[in-house]
Amino acid sequence: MIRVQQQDFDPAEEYRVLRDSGSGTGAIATFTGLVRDSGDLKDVTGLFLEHYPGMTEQVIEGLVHEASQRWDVREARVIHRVGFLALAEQIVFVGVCSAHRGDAFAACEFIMDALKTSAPFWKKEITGDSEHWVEQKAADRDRSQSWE
Amino acid sequence: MIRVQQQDFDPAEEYRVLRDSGSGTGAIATFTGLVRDSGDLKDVTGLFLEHYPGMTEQVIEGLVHEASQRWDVREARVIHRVGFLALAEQIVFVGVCSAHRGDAFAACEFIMDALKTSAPFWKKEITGDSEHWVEQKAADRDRSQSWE
Amino acid sequence: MSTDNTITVKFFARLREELDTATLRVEAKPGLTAGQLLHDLAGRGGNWAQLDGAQPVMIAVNQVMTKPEKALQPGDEVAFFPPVTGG
Amino acid sequence: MSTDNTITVKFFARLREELDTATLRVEAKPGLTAGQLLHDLAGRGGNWAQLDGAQPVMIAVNQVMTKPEKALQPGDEVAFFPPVTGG
Repeated sequence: MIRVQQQDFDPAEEYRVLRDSGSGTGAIATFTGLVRDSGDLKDVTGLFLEHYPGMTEQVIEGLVHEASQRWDVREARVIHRVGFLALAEQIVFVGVCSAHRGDAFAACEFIMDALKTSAPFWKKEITGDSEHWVEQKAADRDRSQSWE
Repeated sequence: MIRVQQQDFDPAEEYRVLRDSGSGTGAIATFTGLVRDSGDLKDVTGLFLEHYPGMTEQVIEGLVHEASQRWDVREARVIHRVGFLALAEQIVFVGVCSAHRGDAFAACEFIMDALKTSAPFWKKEITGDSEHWVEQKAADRDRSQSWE
Repeated sequence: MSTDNTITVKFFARLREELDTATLRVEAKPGLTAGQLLHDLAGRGGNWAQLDGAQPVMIAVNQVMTKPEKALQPGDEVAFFPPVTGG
Repeated sequence: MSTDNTITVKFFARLREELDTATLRVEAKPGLTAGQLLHDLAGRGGNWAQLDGAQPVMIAVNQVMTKPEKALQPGDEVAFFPPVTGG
């Protein structure tokens, strides 16, 4: 399940679906990203998130598919918000359920890392009086390449 | 926050606390373990979980402390249930919030892996007509040692 | 995607803003590659000049990431954008 | 923990069941180590004999994991248990 949407999401609801994915599920790993006040600018009040409709969903589908081939993945749920998001708002959710704990962690982290470097989303940081497109961080590229 | 208890827990409530841990929080990683039907015995109907009161809490405190020294950890919440648990019930929750995604994932996985090999809990698998103490798996020892 | 002899070009994020262009159409000349198209657009000068290597530009053709050598066909959708920063 | 001249010994999980004992008290003899206490208890024979190496036994003294060489003091709480399997 992949969703790109403006509205907020409820991780509790996603967890419930993951938990109901069958009796073989022994492990559920989730990740949620929040808008944080320490980006490239100081005094960030929010973000604007742009995406490439259509391509975004395809790329994430591909990442989930790749994760499912590398690890035991019973179900994966990915939600990414777009548009204006205020400080402390939820941006992204990745949840994976698996038979085993190692697979759940690895698949969840892989999807999240790869999403940051290959899914067509762009963040603009907004402060009281300015805005500024975020540059891709070398650390993110490295984290994603470490999975290859 | 560490709790060892018989009663069930609500990951959504833990998530809310983690999310409210301050404006520097950009990443929340959680793990939940469930009773699964494919342990050492077939047709498992549930588990009995025993622990060493007092020592258990101390060991988990130590793991959270160690994680906090190795990674940025704003808050960590660990809950482990004891007593009889039926198939598909929740056993354990580990949730970590951090400024950064890599730290949240690493600290959450480290606490969970180390808990499995060093916190004094013991699982007995129960089927329709028998019960059987679970043996420690070499894979769990190895996963925990990989953090050293 | 169109079925006539054109290619749809899309820009996103900083490029969309600085070029003041979300979408444009160009003729699908035989042998045109994505990299050549980028070079042609840079030739417009002004803010367009940055397309010629001043900043990294990612390329997708029909919504799949690709290299500049990729040959373009009539009806293709080509997108140019900065390195992604989601998540 | 007691303040008299005894050591409290606890067993958990499979050991607790097979020895049919959750807690017992032993005298705190000078120089007694956790490993020697384990060996002494194994000398009781029957199911107790397994404490002498047939199965791995973990040792905690005053709720901290320790090695068999650990010297015991009056009032200590010693626990013997199988490798842990929680989580």
